[in-house]
Amino acid sequence: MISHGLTRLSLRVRGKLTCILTTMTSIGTGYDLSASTYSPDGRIFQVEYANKAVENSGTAIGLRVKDGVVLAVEKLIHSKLLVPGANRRIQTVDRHIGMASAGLLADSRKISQLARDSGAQTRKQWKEPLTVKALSDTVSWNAQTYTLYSSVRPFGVSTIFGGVDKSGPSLYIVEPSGVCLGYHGAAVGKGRQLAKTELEKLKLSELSMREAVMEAARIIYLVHDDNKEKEFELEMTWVGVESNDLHLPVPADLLEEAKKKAKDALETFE
Amino acid sequence: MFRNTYDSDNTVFSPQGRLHQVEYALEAVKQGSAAVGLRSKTHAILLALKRSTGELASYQQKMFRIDDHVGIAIAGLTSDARVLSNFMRQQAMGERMIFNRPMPVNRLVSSIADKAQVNTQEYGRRPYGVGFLVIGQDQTGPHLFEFSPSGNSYEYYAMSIGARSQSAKTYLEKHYESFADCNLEDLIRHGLHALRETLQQDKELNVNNTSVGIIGPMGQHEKPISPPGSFRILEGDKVEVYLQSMEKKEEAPAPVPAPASVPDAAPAPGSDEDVQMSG
Amino acid sequence: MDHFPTNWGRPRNDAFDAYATYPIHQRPYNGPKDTFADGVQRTQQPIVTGTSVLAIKYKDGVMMAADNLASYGSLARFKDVQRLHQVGNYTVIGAGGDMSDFQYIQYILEELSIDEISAQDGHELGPIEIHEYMSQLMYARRSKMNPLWNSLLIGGFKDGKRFLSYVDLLGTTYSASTLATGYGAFIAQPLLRKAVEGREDVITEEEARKILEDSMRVLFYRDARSMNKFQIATISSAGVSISDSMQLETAWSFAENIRGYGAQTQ
Amino acid sequence: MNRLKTGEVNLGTSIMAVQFDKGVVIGADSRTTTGSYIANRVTDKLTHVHDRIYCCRSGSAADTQAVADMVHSHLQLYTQIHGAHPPVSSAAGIFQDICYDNKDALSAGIIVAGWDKEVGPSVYNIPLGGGLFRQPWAIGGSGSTYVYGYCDATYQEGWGRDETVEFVKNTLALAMARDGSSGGVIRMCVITEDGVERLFVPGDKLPTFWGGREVLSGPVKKSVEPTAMAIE
Amino acid sequence: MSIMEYNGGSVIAMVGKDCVAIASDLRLGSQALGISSNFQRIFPVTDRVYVGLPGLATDVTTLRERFRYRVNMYTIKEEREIEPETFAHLVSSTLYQHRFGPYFIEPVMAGLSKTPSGGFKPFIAATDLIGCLNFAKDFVVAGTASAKLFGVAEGLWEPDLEAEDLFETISQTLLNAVDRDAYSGWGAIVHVITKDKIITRTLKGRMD
Amino acid sequence: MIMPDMDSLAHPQERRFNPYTENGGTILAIAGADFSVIAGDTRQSEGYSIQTRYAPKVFRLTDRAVLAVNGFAADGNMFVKKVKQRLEWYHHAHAKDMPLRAIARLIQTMLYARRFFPYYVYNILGGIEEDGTGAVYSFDPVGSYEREACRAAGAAQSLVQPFLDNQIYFKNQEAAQGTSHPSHLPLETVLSIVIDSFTSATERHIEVGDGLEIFIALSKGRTLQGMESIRGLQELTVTEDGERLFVMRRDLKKD
Repeated sequence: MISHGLTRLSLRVRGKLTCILTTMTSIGTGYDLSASTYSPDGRIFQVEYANKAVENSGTAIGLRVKDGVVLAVEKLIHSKLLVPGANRRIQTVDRHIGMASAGLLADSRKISQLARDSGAQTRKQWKEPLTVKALSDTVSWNAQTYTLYSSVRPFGVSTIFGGVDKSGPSLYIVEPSGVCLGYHGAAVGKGRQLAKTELEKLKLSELSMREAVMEAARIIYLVHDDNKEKEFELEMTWVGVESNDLHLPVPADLLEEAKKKAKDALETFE
Repeated sequence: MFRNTYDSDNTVFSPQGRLHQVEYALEAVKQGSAAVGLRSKTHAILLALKRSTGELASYQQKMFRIDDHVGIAIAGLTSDARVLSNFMRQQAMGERMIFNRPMPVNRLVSSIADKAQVNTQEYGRRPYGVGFLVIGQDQTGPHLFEFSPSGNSYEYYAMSIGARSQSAKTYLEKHYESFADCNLEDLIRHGLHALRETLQQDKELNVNNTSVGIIGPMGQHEKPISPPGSFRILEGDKVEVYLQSMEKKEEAPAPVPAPASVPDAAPAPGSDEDVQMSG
Repeated sequence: MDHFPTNWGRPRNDAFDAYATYPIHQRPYNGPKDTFADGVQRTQQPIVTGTSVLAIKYKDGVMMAADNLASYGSLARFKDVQRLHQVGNYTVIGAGGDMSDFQYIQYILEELSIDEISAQDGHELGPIEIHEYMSQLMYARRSKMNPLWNSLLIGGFKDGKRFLSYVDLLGTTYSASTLATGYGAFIAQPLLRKAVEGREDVITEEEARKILEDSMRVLFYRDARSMNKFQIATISSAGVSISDSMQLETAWSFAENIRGYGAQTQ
Repeated sequence: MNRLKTGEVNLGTSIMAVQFDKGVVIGADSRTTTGSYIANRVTDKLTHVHDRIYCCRSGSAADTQAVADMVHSHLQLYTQIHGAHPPVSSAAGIFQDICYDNKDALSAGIIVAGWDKEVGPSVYNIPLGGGLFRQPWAIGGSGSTYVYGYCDATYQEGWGRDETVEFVKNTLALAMARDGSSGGVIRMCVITEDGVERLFVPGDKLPTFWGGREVLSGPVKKSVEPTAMAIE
Repeated sequence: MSIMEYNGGSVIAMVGKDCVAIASDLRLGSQALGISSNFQRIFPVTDRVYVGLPGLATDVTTLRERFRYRVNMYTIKEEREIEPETFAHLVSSTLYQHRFGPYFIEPVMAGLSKTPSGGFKPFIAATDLIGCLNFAKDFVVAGTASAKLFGVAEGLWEPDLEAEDLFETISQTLLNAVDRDAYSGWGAIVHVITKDKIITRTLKGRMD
Repeated sequence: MIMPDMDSLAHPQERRFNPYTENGGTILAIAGADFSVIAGDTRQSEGYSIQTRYAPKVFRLTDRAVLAVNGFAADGNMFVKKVKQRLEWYHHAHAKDMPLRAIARLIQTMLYARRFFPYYVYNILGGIEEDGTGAVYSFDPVGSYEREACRAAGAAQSLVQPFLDNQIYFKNQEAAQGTSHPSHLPLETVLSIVIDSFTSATERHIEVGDGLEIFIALSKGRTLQGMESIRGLQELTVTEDGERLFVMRRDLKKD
């Protein structure tokens, strides 16, 4: 079992991903057509390709702070006909746990289904709410199973699970490979590199949830690439003392305030 | 034999992280004739273009009633649509049986989206080859959703799917801000204008090739139905009055951009405006 | 249809019906067998039980009352059991009958609520939906001859509308402006009807509380399985609130000079 | 209510669990009967299901042993999955699940008690039928019906370990004295964060109360003043 | 099976304007088997009082004789004809004497009672098998078709019917009711009692 | 005085679970030449307890079919729900309402499917046939059915049915010389017979009363013919060009 993840661990993983990007030379050799096939140098390309699907998607971040967790996503708007506020990308797993994901949205719905089932199973078997750690473990087990067989493909999503349980605020990422690590600050999707750099600057364990909301908004606005990207919508939820330990959308007024501050910050940044 | 190495199977990611089989399924949707959906504060409507295979053939069915409060318009493989619409009917009736309420529209759409997702991930299946526009009314008002074979569903103010739907979308994007306060007649007129954009140059909308689906209070040209405001499909003569209300096209339509017939091996991600695979 | 003939249950003895000429339903059953199947009786009986629940409609919504006792036969075994249970933001369920079945019902409803919350789409289960769900559940279980041994009152307020209904172990349902389960149906219901019928839109919260308290007092006097410790739930536009346990003043002093059977002179 | 199958061994029993500030005290008599024959006079009815969680069993010996074994297995699994000790509430919940789901087949009345990190000491009662009730003190088994009044009159919140042990011992002795299906010795466990301490009271060292010198058996020494007849 | 259904049969009495009517079917059965289509269970008590005795046939005979005896004794002692009210109490007390081993009969009485002014007032009454009296102002019914008789009578009867109309009403009520009763039927007899005369008519009924 | 159920409350005891109960009430339907009337009272009771004064027993299925159910209320409600869902599927498949005689056969099939654990309900189906005639179908709990001109069922069946025999079928009545009894009665007469039947049943049966709901199905093109302003009448259909359906609500005695 993987212990509580640390930012340092995540850095190592990031380093590995960068390496993949630069050495994707086995394309077309036939070793990359199935999750059940290793390449001669011991890699499973289908999993790495699944990560590509994640990287094409809008950024999602999670902040584990002293009294709660804040999740935020950069929801790219592919059409102005979309109804704002609908089509949510952050989902609720249980009263006290939320998830934000980057990658194939349809796959993430299936992940959320798995997660909710896991919650129901925990309540039935142990008569207690599930912990974020146990949830992430279960989901990672499932995700890993989808990397074993040629009859399925890996999930094309990386998912951030955040919530408050008996061990306090808790934040995990489950990747397409099934890797599952705990974080203080998590980022997946297109802008994760920059987001991580920004997250690392913060003293997360000292922030309040309200402060975290401001920071999360700032980071999402920062990583969004205005030039290359379509419009986006900031979607944000939290769970912790501010929300009575329920996973809820950040109140509209606070969200607006955060957006405004983020935009202001962006101007000073540039 | 195949366009590239990664497109023969739905369980294979391409090196770019794309699922070609799913994208081809989206092409199947574009093979179908167009459907348009839009909504106001009070109504949600669908309009669809029916094709006929010849003089002697009847026109295809483009719309299905799911429940009193939900209807769909389809583009793509009709047989897939029948399977999915039947599933939707079961869901809707189950909800009425167990909770005595009309099923929330978003959940109904999600239920088929989740079903479609499975077909994009497991070997031995193919993704569904049909897209839906779903209109419905529930406790939270009228809604319009798009369902696509990728397993995604989105809520829109207005949307179009099927052949040459891009032209309709262009129209809708131009006018959608005014839809919210439209009465039913104006909403239908906008819908017809949008649908007209998808026609080939020598074709026109007429009572035979146009279907209109409505949810919301009775319009001024309608007769009362029971229960009031439930989903109804207007076809044939009943469409005439709305066709009459259409305004002449202002200008000769700009040559319709040739529909992106088939994607080349690796189009730039996101070039396909129809369906986003990722959020 | 089971398409695997191996699952159809072949006789253990190959000599018997070697050519499968017997109709399937007449062949001997060779599948796994529950040794104690004969001992399993699906038609159990209530063991730890709660008594009446009362509810009325009033001006602002619905009010419900139940005492805190769970009896074990005539033994007053558990004396701080809550028999009013909130479901979602608009509904309260009150239960009489078997308490273990009621706990199971609470568990089922909790799962249902979490499913509903997870959808996060602005749709919430109100009393009408929960009533329908409960009636389907209770009816399904009675149809399996394995009932949930309860009488339930479901009270709620949503979208400006009051709702009050009854569901029991047979799946029987009904709705009225005053309802009572168990003993209350005989003793309290007439009092409630007299106080409430035709005045549903006039009765204030204080008045409603008094009507229920008076009825609970009578039940305490006359129901041997009741207790003078109870809770009241109010469901109105302000939401659900379930009171702390409370006790009622009761009158006994009038009995001091009553002399009953016997030849005593004082 | 006779729910036993013919020939079944019965734990016609007195069992008890009481929580105090630092832990719980559980106790039981030691008599096992088949009909009126005492099949075992030194039974241990306090059953370990986890390091800090015990249960007291009443009802069918076979049923309750099987249930306790299943719960034990579940709790080991919990420890493996979560890398932490299970809360008492989970243990009680598993007992309830089994008792409730099989209520038609089982005759088991079980008290679960123990200590956990989240809530400290707790006592749960799972009577016939499979309901689950948390209580500060719980009694069970056939002997319990004779001592409800004693417990109601005696129990007070805020006791320490020694007072609680004394309470359990006295209650069980009283129950055993009046219930023919209970008797033998008193076994007790004190479960706290630090561990489980076993206590034992032999059958000849039980606390004694009014011994029951029957008025009719000896000569009446003093004439009793006639008192007013009780009014019905 | 109830002992009341052993022989079958039903009786009804109705009040009209200055008249009363009493009617019964004519079937005597042995459970489902029909025995007779001419079984009389209505008997005159005086010139203006009739009694119908639906129930167990053997008790019909016995009770009829008992009532005849007691009415005769009354007449001799009192030197006057028994009034219907008095007769009703006679019936009641006779039956209650056998409270714990009753006759299986539910008598129905109809008659005209004398008023102080010398006129006549319609009177009907019925009792259960242990003599609980029921005085009604409209109609009384008894026997195996009683539920049906109640239903039809409740629909057809109206106040102040003249003798002929009363005859039609009671006949329709009885015939339609016994047609839905397996234990009653096979023809009917109707007596309409007016101050001047008694009209007795025997009606044909379905024979199935 | 013995309180109901006092014995069983005194101590838990072994008793077999009985999955049925009876909830009282009565239903009735009469067919005319070009209309059909289906009625039921609204009291629901168990033993001597009135559970509610308003629990409908008569349900609209389509614009020309109305189903009345009586017996065990939980079974009745479930049965109606299932029939309605079957009709919904028919509508999906055929884009029209199921004809009355087909509904009748459907109900038979559904009832008989539960031959060995029956729905304990008596059904009466009323409405308009495809040929425009009024029709009544009556069912027993396990699906035996026939088309009739009139039928009563439920607690007060034995009170009402012989009355209907007399008033609808003219049983034991002879027509005047040279005339014959009409085979169908006018709507106005039928309605007054229905109301009389229920007031009579209310008078003499404790399980009948509180409220009366009368559904009136009219054949295509037929009007109420002067009965439009009758008290308590309400139209359920929204157009006048098809079959029309009305409901009429009346009070019955509540004692």
